[in-house]
Amino acid sequence: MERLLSDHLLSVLVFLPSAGALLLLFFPRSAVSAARAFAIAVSVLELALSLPLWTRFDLLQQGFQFREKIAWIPQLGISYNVGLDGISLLLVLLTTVLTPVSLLFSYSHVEKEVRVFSLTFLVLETGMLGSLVALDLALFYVFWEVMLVPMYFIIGIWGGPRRIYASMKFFLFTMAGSLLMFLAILFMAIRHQAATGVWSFALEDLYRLAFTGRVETLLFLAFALAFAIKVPVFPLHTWLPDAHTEAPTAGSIILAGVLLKLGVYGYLRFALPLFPDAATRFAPWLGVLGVIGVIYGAAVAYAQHDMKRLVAYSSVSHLGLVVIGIGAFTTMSLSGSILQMINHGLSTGALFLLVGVLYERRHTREIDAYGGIAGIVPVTTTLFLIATLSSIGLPGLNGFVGEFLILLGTWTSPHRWWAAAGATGVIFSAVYMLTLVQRVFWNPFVHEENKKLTDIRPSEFIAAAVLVVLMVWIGVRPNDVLDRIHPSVELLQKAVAAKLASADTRGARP
Amino acid sequence: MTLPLWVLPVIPLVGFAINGLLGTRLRKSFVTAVGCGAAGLVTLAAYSRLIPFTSGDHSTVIEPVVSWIAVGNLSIDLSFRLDPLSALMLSFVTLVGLLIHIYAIGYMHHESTDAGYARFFAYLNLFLFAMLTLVLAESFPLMFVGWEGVGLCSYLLVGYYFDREYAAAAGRKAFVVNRIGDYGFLLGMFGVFATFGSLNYSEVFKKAAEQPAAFSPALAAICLCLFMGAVGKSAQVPLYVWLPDAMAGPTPVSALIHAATMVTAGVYMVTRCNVLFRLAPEVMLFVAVIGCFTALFAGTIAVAQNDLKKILAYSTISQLGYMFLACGVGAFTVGMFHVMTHACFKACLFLGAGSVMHAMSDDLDIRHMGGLKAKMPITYWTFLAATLAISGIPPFAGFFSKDAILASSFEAPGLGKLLWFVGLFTAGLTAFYMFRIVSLTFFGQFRGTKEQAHHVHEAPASMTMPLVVLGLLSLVAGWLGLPAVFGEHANVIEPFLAPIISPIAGHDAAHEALPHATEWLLMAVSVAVAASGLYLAYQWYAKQGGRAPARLAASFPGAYALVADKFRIDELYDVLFVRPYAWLARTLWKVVDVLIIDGILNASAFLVELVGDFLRFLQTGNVRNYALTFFLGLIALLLFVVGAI
Amino acid sequence: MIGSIPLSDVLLVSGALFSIGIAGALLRRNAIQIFLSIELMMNAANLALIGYGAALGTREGQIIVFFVIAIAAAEAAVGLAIFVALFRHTETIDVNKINLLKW
Amino acid sequence: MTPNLVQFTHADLSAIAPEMMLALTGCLILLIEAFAPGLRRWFATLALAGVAGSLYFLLEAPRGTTFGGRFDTSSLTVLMGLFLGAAAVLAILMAKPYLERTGEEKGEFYALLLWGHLGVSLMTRGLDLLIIFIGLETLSLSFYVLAGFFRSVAASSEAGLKYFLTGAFGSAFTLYGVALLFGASGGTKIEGLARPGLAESPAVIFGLLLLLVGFGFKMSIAPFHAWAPDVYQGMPTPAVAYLSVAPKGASLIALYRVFSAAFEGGMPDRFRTAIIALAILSMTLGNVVALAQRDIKRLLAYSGIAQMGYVMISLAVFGRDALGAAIVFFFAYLASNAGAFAAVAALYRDETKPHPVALLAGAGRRSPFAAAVLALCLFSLAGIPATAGFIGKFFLFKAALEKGLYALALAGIANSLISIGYYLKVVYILYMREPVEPDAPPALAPADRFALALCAAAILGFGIFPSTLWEVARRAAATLPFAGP
Amino acid sequence: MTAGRVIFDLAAAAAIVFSGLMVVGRNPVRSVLSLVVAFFALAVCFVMLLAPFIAALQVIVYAGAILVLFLFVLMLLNVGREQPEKTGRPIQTVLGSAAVLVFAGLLLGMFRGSGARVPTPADPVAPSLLGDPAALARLLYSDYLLHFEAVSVLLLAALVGAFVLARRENAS
Repeated sequence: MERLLSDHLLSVLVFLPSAGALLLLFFPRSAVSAARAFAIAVSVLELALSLPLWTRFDLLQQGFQFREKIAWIPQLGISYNVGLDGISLLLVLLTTVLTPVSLLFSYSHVEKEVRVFSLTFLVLETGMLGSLVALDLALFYVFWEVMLVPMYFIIGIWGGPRRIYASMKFFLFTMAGSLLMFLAILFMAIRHQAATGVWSFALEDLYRLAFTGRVETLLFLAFALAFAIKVPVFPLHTWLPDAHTEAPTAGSIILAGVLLKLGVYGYLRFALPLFPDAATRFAPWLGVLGVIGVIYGAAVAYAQHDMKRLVAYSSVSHLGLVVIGIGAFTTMSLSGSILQMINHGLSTGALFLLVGVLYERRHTREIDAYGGIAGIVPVTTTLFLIATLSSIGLPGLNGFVGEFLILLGTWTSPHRWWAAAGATGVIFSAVYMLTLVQRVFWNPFVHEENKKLTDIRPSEFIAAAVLVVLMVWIGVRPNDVLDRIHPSVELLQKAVAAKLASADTRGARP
Repeated sequence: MTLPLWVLPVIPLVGFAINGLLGTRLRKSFVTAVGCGAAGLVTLAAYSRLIPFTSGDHSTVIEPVVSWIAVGNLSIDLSFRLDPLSALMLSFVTLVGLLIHIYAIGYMHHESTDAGYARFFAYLNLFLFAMLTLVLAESFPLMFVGWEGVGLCSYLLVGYYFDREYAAAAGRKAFVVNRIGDYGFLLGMFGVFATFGSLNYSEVFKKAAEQPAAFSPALAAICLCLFMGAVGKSAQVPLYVWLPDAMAGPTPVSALIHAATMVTAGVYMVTRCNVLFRLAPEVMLFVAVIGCFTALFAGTIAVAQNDLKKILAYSTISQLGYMFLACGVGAFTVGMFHVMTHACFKACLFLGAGSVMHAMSDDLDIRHMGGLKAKMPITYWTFLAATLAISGIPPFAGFFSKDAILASSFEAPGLGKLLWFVGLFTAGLTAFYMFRIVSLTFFGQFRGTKEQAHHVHEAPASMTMPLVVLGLLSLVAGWLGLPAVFGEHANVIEPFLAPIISPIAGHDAAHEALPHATEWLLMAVSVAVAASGLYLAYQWYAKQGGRAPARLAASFPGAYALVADKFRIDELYDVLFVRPYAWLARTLWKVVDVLIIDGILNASAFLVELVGDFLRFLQTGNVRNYALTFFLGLIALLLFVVGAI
Repeated sequence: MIGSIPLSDVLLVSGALFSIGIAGALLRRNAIQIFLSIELMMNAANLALIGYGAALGTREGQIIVFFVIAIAAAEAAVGLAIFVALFRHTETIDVNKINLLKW
Repeated sequence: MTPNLVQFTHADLSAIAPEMMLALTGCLILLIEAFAPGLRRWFATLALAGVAGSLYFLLEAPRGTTFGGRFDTSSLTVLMGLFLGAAAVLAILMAKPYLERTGEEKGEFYALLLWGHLGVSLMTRGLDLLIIFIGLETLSLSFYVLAGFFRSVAASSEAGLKYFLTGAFGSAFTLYGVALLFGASGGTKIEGLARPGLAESPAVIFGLLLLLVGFGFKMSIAPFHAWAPDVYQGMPTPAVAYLSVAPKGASLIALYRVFSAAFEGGMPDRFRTAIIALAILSMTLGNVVALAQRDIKRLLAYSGIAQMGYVMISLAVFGRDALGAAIVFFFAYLASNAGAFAAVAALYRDETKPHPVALLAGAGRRSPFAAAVLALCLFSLAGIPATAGFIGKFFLFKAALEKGLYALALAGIANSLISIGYYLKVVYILYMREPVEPDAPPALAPADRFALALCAAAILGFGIFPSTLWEVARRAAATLPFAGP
Repeated sequence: MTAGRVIFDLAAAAAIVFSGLMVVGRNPVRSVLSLVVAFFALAVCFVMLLAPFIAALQVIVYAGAILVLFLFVLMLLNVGREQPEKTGRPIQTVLGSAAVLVFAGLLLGMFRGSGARVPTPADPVAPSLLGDPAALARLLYSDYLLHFEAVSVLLLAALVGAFVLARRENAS
């Protein structure tokens, strides 16, 4: 047991939820609360088990840690190859935090097919964690796609009125991107075999491959498209508002909190280091799309009259900023982007959660159905306000640090104007978020039916409070997080620079 | 043993935490104790540092606490700085803050529920925390923490009556407009970092001062950006529009945040960065012009308003304009001096207004008041003192600071004389509209309803005590900065603040002081202008009951309406920005998202389905057709493969 | 050359018969006639097999034809049984009218 | 000179024992049907035993060719035998409760299924075009009858007619192809085609194309697919489950055998292009039309057409790894497609009526196990990772890319995306639409449950641990001669 | 021009003509009868091609048994003349005919070209012995034993199948 936890911690983390899901299969259908409690217990256990990752993570070691490698399809050199660096560490922890939060929130709100819901959620967690720790491209792809199915069900079964359209759109959009990536992965492995005579899908082996200009461009685009859809980057974002809006609250939390991050993560982990040359050439596009995302997302968010849709578009805007930071590719902007992913997960997760609190009571997400309810639900209001402030980057909370690093880092890159344009998000985010707060919580109390609203319940409160505490913590002590990000970012930059340099000396550029 | 500086912001933060987290369950008295206790404690703590500091050599103290953000070559520490500038700010922020906390006990007592009361004090404490952070910060980002923090508190407190739509909207407006300024501030910070490689004041200013030539090209843009932040925070044209609306908040808030402290943060920041600004003379000129124009513009508007707090708000904007004028002409210390005096008299005015409002059952229309002098003597006398101070009547505080500003502009090269003249005119306006308030409020007959008349009474002690203190300060605060004509060492504040204007290599700071005669003359002129403004207002409003101005307004209806409508700037912004943005947002959503992107996607999905639906009917059910397709397929294959042989 | 008959002539006849069979299968509407045409196609193949066998000097061609005839007989039995079974439902074996299953 | 009249060695006997086992079991069932109809409920068991016995004999049979080089027992045939046997087992398992429900539990069904299975088995094992043709005809005749097995149902009879007419039409072409190849090579043995230069002969090309078309018909590759939807719809579901899987695999093996003999020097470009065109047409047509289907069995038929398009990728690449990939794909397809049909058989109450997809609404709650397996099968057919279907496509696309057939791979990818549209539509109806039929479906029979569980286990098992299957398939594929890898 | 050649040509011509009649005729009975004639003609061709045994089979099994079965079923079902197509949908006819012409062109072109070439046999059977039934039988039970057994299953399946489909329901 101890060996299992010390040497195979990642595997335990990845597969524990699935094991839990498997056990849930044997719960009788009527054992609703048992299933709920069990799922929460599993996710909390998962969280507890993931904490050693944070403490045992070696800050001085730049590469991957907690490695495990077992042959899987040996004929093709595909292996179960997992590891963790600073970038994935944080996202893994974000996942293990947000999953119990979502389940906890759902405790009192999901009534339909509770067992299946819990089961799907746990499978989803496996998918997310797996994609985050996979260091083998085939393995990554498997986990990456496995995530889709549970999320499809979560949106489709427990979602809102337009859930069918939304779930289908979500699935098709994501699939469209990842299928091309699938071909690209295969192609690279084949190239590796042709070059070395050995089959391998291992990331570290494929890093060493060099492609000529056009091939690299195509491969890069295949990868980038998959990730851009997931992020989502304008104009590939339209699945997101639908999916976020129609998903049940817990689904929205996970979607916004983790799934979107996987796009950025994938880009950092795969697209960028594998094809640094193409990535460098396309970085301007990335930056421009990021800028468009920031401004466009904010503008469209302002036009929404559905709370969840508004928050969803705010994600487009926020993720746009993250994309800018990656496009700029400075140490600061990269670190900021990674941090901002976590921040966005926390703040948007909290926003969705709190919108969910209202939705579950009033069964409408229309902003105009509310108004002036701050006096009725003061605690919810306060939490929502804090999440809002985190989202709009108020210093002292987490959002600011990320934004500041991204923008400052971008400013110091050659693309100064991205920062200038991206920083307008500071204004626009305040516009739409505060308008939302005003129209929902403030303003005169008009709708009598809101009198019956009850304030946040303990289970919901705990879920939200966890997020708020983390927001404050990161806002006050960002270095705790940044120290873990920083070495990995530097390593990434070094690797990219080295590959670019070798490509230059070889004259591989067309 | 001296108290570390970081303790200062932490004290109110603790107060905030207690009241904020537990406030709803605490009794009002406990909330009061925590809220005011924190304010008192922080004032004590601040003076425990200030007194040794002012009596010592007042050299800059920097106290780093802990690293906050460290990535790559960026390293931001949580470190605090005590130098004359922050000391000055500290002195009145804590003091005025304390007074207003005390005032709020009385003011807020029946204004709100228990929960609201706790919330109010929690926010006030949070504000103190943010303001102290802003003032004591040693780096731009940390200052930004405070900067945004005070903005947040302003937002929260303006929207304190959240169930009133205008209050909620005003809070949002305040925040958003501030954010526009903050955008500039952020870019300015980025520029600073890109240029100097650091965001710490000491490093940045040292580098700038030592190698001005190396950095000055970038500085114009940087300073412009930073100034944009200041414009937002200190409500200058064109970003002043939030401040009048912000009067929707409780009056103590208006006094503390929107008059005495927060709004002066912009001036503080510009002064703080004086090294940078001085290296960008064009921006300095811009600052001066903006300040001067704002002073005049807001003063003009104030003349035609009837809402007591609104007038005071425009007056605040106008006074802030003076401060920027001072900064713009290079008289940073003078600007800061005015910040300080203004804090005293404007806080006093607002609190007086609050007292009146209290008595008038929240009616703020000065046309409904009148003759309150008798019923509210303390309020009257303190209000009068502050009015005289703001009008620039010697020996009240405002006279010295304002006169110093005018003098500085007068001696400034270039546009200096013009700026002086406009400033002078504005001073007259100020005196006029301020005494218009006094006349309409305290003199003459009561014009309100019977109930109001019955209700009018002097405020409780907790409210009058701060009034008295501030009224006194309005009188004496200016004596710290007597003009040079009163003697070589009459001016205490100038030499105290002098170290913050650090010398720049290659720039000689010394300039010829004005001849005493000129100075006397200028003083006389400004006093005369102020006095005539006072007199006119007294005559028109107190003596003649407002007939003359009404006639005047009637003879220029268009102009009057324009001024009374605040030049319809809000409406202009609405047409120029707010509506187009809303339209754009809707259009982007409905057209780009729904119509174009989703349209293309849904259409292609639909097209595929359509093709499927069409092809479906090729499956006719007639087996002959099946045989035929089979055979045609075979023929195609044959033609392709065999035909080629 | 089989005796005096050139193989190509045999094959041409076979090809012609095969094509005629296809034409019948495609153009007739009566299931039985369609099936007759298919039988003709098989016979065309038989002719080709016989011709090839003779030309190759092997009996294998005939053996194949032997099997094909057996298969054709079996097919005929099943096919006609199917027609009968269907006729009980539809009262017709005009394939134009048999289109319950479509789209 | 005079050969012994009957040359029947022990090796021959062992080699053909599996087929004999099937034939005899069929006969036994018929005898019981005739003389002891009371024992009907044991038919399925008996049939299963027959299949099991045949598999046993197949595994035990000595490797090598028999019957004078006309019959093959190699790792390829054994692997395909397992594949076919599994299909038969699944069909029999689902047939029992199905026939009981419909009151058509007759011995003939099992007998014909077993004999059809025998025919398919001959197709995979024959090294002689005539054997393959006879196998094909045995299969066809049995399934013509099975298609029209519900004589009381017009649709079933119509399916029988359509299958028969198109099938006979197709067979005639196959036969003509056999004749041409016989003439050109001088014999019926496939190895006879492996003469240098023979593949350039127009008659051989003609014959090969006719075979391609004939077997393509059995595989329901567009444009030779038109029979499939109608027949699947009218045919008893268990028979469809078999027909939609086993003969397709056997046809591919037969094609591979013929091509690998004929194209020793590699497949001619024109030929390859033609196959690519077929592959793309099949995928696209199948998927696009499947989107418009309202009947689950027709939908699965079109899905099958599309899936065979993917299989054609293997033929276009034409190599050892490609064949291995196709075999892996077929195993995956077996589990997913047969599983889907098993679930369909279990989820619909009235077998004699059409099977509109809409009737599945709410099945996720009414009949969770069958619905879950159906969903899993559909995800596998869609090629979602961690299912067998993904592994199948993985190897196929890998083969295509290795060969440099990028356009084909891209077409495959685009089609996968389209296919998700209709697979998900079914899943959506299963789980997310309110039921139209409030009453509960028949309880899941143990045999159905077992069949479904088998399929699910296979889908996940192959999906998660594919390496053994891949290794075996690759070794099996190596028994055919190929010019390249 | 030998006698054999003449007979073959005449028989072939007859086969083609009667096949054509079979296809053209609307009356199914007449079609069957035309085909019987065509099959007889083919049998003659088989004889000319040195396959007398197969010719006999052709006459007995095909023309005799199978086509009579057809006739029998025709009578049973009482199928009348095919009615001319009511709806003017000539697409099947037009496309079908055109396709057949193309196909015939390709096939016959191939046969006229190099398609009729066969490999030189290693040890060809003497033409006179080609049709020897005893030799055929021996071949059938040696090299083609497997086929023979397979076909037996096929026939069994067909038998059972025909029985399953065509028998009357005993109960209803």
